[in-house]
Amino acid sequence: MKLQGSYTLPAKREAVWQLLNDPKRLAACLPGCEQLDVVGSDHYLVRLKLGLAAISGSFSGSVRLSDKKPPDSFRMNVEGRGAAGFVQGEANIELVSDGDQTVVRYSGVASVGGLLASVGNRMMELAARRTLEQFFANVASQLRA
Amino acid sequence: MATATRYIGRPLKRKEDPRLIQGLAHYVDDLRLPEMHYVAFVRSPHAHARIRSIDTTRAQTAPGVLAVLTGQDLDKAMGVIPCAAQLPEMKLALRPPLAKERVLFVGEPVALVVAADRYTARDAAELVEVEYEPLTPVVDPEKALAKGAPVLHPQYSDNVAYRWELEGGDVKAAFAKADKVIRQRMVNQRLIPVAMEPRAVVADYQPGENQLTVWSSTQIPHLLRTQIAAVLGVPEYVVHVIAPEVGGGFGSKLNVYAEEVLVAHLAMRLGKPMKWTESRRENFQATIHGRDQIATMELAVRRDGTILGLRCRILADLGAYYQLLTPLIPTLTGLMICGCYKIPAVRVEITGVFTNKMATDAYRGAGRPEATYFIERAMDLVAAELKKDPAEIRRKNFPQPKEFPYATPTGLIYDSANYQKSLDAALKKSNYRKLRAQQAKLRRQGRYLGIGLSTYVEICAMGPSSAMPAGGWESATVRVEPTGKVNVLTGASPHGQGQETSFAQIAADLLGLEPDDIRVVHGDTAVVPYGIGTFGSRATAVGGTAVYTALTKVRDKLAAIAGHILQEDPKRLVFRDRKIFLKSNPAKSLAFAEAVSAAYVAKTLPPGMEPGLEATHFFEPSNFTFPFGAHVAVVEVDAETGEVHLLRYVAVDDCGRVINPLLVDGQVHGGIVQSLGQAFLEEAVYDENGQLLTGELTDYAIPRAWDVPRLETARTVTPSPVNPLGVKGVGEAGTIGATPALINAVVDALAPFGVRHLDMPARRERIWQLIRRARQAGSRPTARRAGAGRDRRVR
Amino acid sequence: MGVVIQVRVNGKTRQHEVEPRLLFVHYLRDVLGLTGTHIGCETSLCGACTVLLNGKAVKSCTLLAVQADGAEVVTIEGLAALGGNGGLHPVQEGFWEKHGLQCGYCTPGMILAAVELLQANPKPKEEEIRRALAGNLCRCTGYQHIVDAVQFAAKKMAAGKR
Amino acid sequence: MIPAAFEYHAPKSLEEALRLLNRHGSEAKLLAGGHSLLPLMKLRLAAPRCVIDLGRIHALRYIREENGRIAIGALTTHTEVLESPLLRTKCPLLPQTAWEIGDVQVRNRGTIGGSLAHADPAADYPAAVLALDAEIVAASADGTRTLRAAEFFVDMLTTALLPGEILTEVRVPVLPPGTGTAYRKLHQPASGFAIVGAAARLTLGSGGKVERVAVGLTGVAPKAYRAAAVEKALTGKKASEKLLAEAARHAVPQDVELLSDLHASAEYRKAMAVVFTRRALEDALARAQSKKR
Repeated sequence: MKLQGSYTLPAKREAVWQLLNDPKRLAACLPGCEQLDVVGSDHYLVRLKLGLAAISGSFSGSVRLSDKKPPDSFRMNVEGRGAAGFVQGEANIELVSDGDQTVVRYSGVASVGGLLASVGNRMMELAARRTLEQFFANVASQLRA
Repeated sequence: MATATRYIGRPLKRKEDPRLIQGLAHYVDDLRLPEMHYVAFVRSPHAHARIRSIDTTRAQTAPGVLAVLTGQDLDKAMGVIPCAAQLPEMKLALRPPLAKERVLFVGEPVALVVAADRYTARDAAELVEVEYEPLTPVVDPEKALAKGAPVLHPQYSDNVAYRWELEGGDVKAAFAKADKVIRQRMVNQRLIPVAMEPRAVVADYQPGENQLTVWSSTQIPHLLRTQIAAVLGVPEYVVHVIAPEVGGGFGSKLNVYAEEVLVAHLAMRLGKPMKWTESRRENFQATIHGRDQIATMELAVRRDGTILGLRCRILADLGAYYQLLTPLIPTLTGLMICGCYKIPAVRVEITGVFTNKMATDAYRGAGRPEATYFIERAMDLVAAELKKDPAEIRRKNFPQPKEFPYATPTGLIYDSANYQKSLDAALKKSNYRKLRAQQAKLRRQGRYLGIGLSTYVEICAMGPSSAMPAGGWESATVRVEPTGKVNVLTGASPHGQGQETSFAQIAADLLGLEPDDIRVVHGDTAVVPYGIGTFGSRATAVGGTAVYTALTKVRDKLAAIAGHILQEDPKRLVFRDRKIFLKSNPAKSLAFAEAVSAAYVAKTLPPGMEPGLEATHFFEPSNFTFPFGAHVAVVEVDAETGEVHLLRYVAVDDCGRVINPLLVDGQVHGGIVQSLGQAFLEEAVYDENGQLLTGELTDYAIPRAWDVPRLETARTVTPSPVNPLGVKGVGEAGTIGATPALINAVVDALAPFGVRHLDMPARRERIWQLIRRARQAGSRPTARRAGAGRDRRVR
Repeated sequence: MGVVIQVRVNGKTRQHEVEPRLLFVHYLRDVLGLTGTHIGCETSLCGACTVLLNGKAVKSCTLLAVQADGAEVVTIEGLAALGGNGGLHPVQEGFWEKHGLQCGYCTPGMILAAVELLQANPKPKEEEIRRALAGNLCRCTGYQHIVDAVQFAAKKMAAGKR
Repeated sequence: MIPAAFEYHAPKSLEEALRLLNRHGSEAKLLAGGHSLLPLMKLRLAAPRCVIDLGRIHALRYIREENGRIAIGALTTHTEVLESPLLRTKCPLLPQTAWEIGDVQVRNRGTIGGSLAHADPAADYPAAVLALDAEIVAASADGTRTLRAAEFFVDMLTTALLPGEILTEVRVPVLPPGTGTAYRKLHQPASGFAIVGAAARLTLGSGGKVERVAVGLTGVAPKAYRAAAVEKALTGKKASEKLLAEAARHAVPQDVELLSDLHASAEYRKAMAVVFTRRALEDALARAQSKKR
C-alpha cells in the first residue's frame, strides 16, 4: 500500500531534524515502542506493540535511516515481525520550513504479510495511516514539551 | 440370464446417511488414539524468501512439547513431494516436505512442532523464530515470463515450466478463408476448493508389526499409500492407508501433501500416534488451488456462422511447485477446447509458468471448465458479432447424432451424443423464446435481463490407462459371505458421491438381492484391492463397471452351482427375490443363500470347481466417456449497483444411463452452485507481494443458500457404448456446463451498454464500472434499478 | 487456572474443569467425545459447528466452554430424542429422504440450524428456509435438496401435531 | 483456531465487573456475546491477558419502555432485538437492522452492547443508533454517564468509552406517528458485513412534508456517521421520489475518509452510499405514508 501525506509540526526544521535523528526521542514517538537499541549508526533495533483497540500484536524489528541530507530529507526503513506476520515500510521524509513551523512530507510504500495480510486486509491501510498520525502527533507533543 | 432392473434407475435413499445424519460417522479428526500427539506447522509469511536461520530453542523447551523439527532435521529422512505428471521437456520443481533453504509461497511449511495436545502445539509453533531474507516475489504469470523477472527455481534460466502444443487440421488455411476472426482474451481466475472438511491426517506406527497406519482425508487411498512408501523409503507393505469419512474433496484431496508424509514420518520417528488437522487458513494457503488460466481465443468463422478453425494460447499459472497432477490440468483444457462443435482445424499452445503461489491442480472439472468457458464464451462472441441468436450458432456447428463416435481434431473420440436434443429440451424447458420477448420488454423499461446459454461436452470416466499418469482402470472385488451377504469392495473411494448406495443398487439387481443384503466397502488399503480413486467423474463409469463385471463373475459361478444342484442349464436360471430359479418354472428354485452356502460347504460343487465365492475385476476402459448437456441461465443486473440476481437456472444434462436419479440430481445441483461461485463470487487474490488476501472465508465468498434460486433440471439419456452399464459420469457436469451460461447471461444483460466480455468473477463493482463508463460515453440507456429479484441477491 | 463448568448435554449433566480458553466445540469433541459436531472454519462463517444452546442455534466454535456453564445443549447425537418418537428427528428424516447431504460434513450443523428454524417457524417458505440457513455453508448439494429436506420435515412435524 | 491463554473472570454483577476492569486495566477485554472478540482471539489478532465475561450479568439483558424511551440492556442479543414486540411497534428500525446482521447463529449470541463497543466500521447497528439519536449509557466506578450516539463513535474500532467504563444500556426513542424507518445494506459477499449500510428514519408532517429525518451510514468510513447534508436537503420539504434522490446525493460529505478494500473501492463505496441512502429513504417514506393513511 502507498502511504503519502504531510503533517505540520510546531517547530523549526532543525529542531525537527534533531528530534527525528535522536534515537531516544524517536523511541518516545514511535507508537507502542517498548524498547529501542542502537546497533549502528542510524540503525536501531526496536520492539513495538502495534494495534488498534482490540487488535494488537508485538513486533520486533529494526529502523534504519539513510540518504540523510540534513536538514532536508532522509529515508526511513522500518521492518518488524511478530506472531501476526510482518510489517515492512520505506518512506522518503522531507522537511520543509514554513515560518516557525515545519511541514513533514512523507511518501512511501508499506506492506504487511502473514496473518495481517490474509485476514486483516480491510483494516490495514487505515491502521497504517493511524499509526503514522499517532507518530507525528507524538513528535508534535515532544517538540512542544 | 437377464438382469432385472429393480434398483438401477431408482431414487433409492442413501445407505450411508443414517450414520451421517446422527453424528455417528467418523472423519479423520474424530479419531483418538492413546498417547496421541498433535502436530502444528510453522509456515512462511513470505511469498519468496531465503531462510536465514530457524531458532527452535524456545519452542523445544516449552512444557508438553515432544519435538520441533525443521527441514534440515529431516534432510535425508525423506524424499520430495511427488508429481505423477510428465510432459515432454517439463522442468522439475522438487519440493522438500519442509522448506530447507528457500520458501516459495506464503504458507509453505518451514518447521513443525509436536506436542501432547493441540493447544500446546499451537502455542509452541509461535515460539519458533524464523529469520528470512525476503526476495522479490513473482506473482503475475504474464510478468513471470518477462525478461529479467526473478527466477523461482535458480537452476533454470526462466519461469517457464513447460510448453505444450497440439495441432489438428489445416489451421492456416482455415484462418485464411475465414470471413471474420473473433478474438478475445479471457481469464479463468484462481479458485480455492474449500471442501467443508479441511484436510486431516492421523498416523500410528507399530514397530513390532512394522506397520504404519495412516488415516487421511483423501480421495486416493491406494495412490497415497504408494507415495508415502516411496517418500519415506519403506516397503509399501509397511504402509496401511485408511480414508474414513471424507468431507468433500472436489479434487483437493486427489493429492499427496507434505503434511501427509510428514505426519506419517513423525509417527515412525517419535513412536507415538500423531494427528494434524488443517485449519481453514492453512486450507486456503497450502491445499491446492484450481484453474488460473489466461487464454487468448481466436475463432475463424464464415459469415453464416460456421466455425472453420480455432487457435488458443493458454498461459497456466502453476504456482511455485507441482503437486500430484499440476502440469497435466491445462492439457485437458487443450484436448477439450473444441467443445461440442465440429471444428475442423485447431491449434493449442500452452505455457505453464511458475509463480510464488500455492500450486494449482485438479479442482472439480480440472481443465474442462476452462475449455468449456473459453469455447462457450467464444461462441457467444461469434453470435454477437454476426448478430445471430446464440442458440442458432451453436446448433449450426454441432455434429449430427449419426456422426458418433466422432473424432475431434484434438485426437479424442466422443463416444455418443445428441447435442441437438439436449439444446432443444433446455430451450423448451426455459421457454427461451418467451424469455427473449420478456427481455426486450424489460429493456424498454430500463431493466436488464440477461439470458445465457451453454452447450457443453466433457471428458469423463478417467480413463484408459494409456492416457493417464498412473493407471486409469478401477478395481472391484465381490465377496459373498457364507450366509449369503455380499461385500462389494471398490477402489473408487468416495467422498460424498454415494457409491455405497449406487454400487449396492447394481449388486442387488445383478444378484437378485435387496440393497440391505449388500455392503460396499472402500477406503482401506488393507481390505480393498489396489484402486485408483474417485475423481474425474469416474466412479460409476469405471468403478461401477468393475463392480458390475466382478458381479457377473460371481453370478456365473453361482449359476453354475445352482444349475448343478437343480440339474438345469445355468443359462436358463434367473436371480430374483433372493432366489435362483428356472425362468420357465419359477417353482424350481434355490434360495440365494443356499447356493452360496454350497460354494463354501463345497460338497455339491460341479466337478473341478474351486470352492468359495469371490471375484475380482480390474476394469480397463477402452475410451473416455463424454457426457454433455445444455444449460440456460437467466439473470437480472441491477444497473445501479452492478449486482447480479440469478432468477432462473435450467439444466438439461445427459450422463448416459442413470443408476440413481436422486444422486445424479444432487451432483448436478452441487456442480451448478460451485460454478456459480466461480462466475460471481470466488477468486483467490494474491497481492503484488504474493500475500494471499483472501485468506479466510471472511474474504473468499462461496455460495450460500440464499444466493441460489430453485434449479430446474432435466435429463436426456444417451447411453455410452464404452461400458456395459451405459453410464457416462456426472460429478463435474454442473461445474463444467454452468460457468459460461452464467457469464453469458451477465454479458447478455449488459449488451445494451456495449459490453462484449467480462472476466470472472462478475463482481458488482466491475459491472458497475462498465455501466458507468458506457453511460459516461453517452448514448447509452439510463436506467432505473432492477425491480424483480431485488431481494434475491447474489451478495 | 482451570474453571469448573457444568453443562447438560443431550440430557446428561456433565461436569469438568476446563482451561478458560477451551472452545466449546473442542469441549464437545475432545472432552466429551461427541465428534458429530464438526469444525469447518475459524471465523464463525461456515456453521458446521452449530449446536443448540438453551434451544438456540449457536456456533460452538465461537463460544468458550466457560460461557456454556449452566446451559442446556443439544448436539446432533442427542437430536433424535427431541423428535419424540424414539427414532430420527423429522429433520434428520428429511435429510435422508430428500438426499439433503453428500459428504455429510456440514450436515449436523445444517440440521440443527433447520431444527431451530422449524421451532420458530413451523411453515417456512422456501425463501425463509434459504435465509435461515445462510449461516451454514455446504459445498456439495447446491442447497436444493437441503431446502426440500426442511420442507419435508415441516410437513411431517405439522402432521404429527394434528 | 486456538486462542492464547488468558485469565478468566465471570462477574455476576456490574459492580463486580467494574471492580475487575479497574483492577486489570488495559490488560483486560470485556466479553459479551463474543462474536467480535472471539474470532480475533482465535486468530490471535487479539491476545488479552484477562477476559471479563459479562455474560452472567443477567441484569443487563432487557428491553423496556422508560420515560418515553426504550431502554435496551447491553447484553440483549440481536435476536432479542429482532423479536421484541415493543421495538417492532415503537422503534422498528432496530429490529430492521438486527435482521441484516450476520446469520441466525450470530444473532443468537451477538449482543447490541458488544457490537457497539467494538465499533467495527462495517457493523450494522451504528447506522441505526445514529439515525435514532440513541443514547448510550456507560458505567464506571464513578457512576454512569450518557453519551449521544453521534459522539460515541470516534474512529475505527474506537469509541468514546473511557478505560474503566462498561457500556450498559442503549436508549432509543419511541417513534412518533407518521414515522417510517428502514435499513438497507449492501453485503460484503463473504463475511456479510456492510459494505454500505444506510439507516433512515423519516417523519411526515402535515401536507406530506418531511418534518424530521435522520440518516446513519455505516461501512463507508472508519466510523459510522450521520448524513447531515441529506437530512438538511429533506427537512421541511414535500417528500417525493425526486427529492429523496437529490438529497441522497449528499450522502458522503467531502471530508469523509472513505474505506477501500478488496470488495469495494472508495469510489464504489461512495456511489453505493448514495444509492443505499436513497433506497433506505424510499422505504422509510413508503412506511411513513402507509402509517399516515
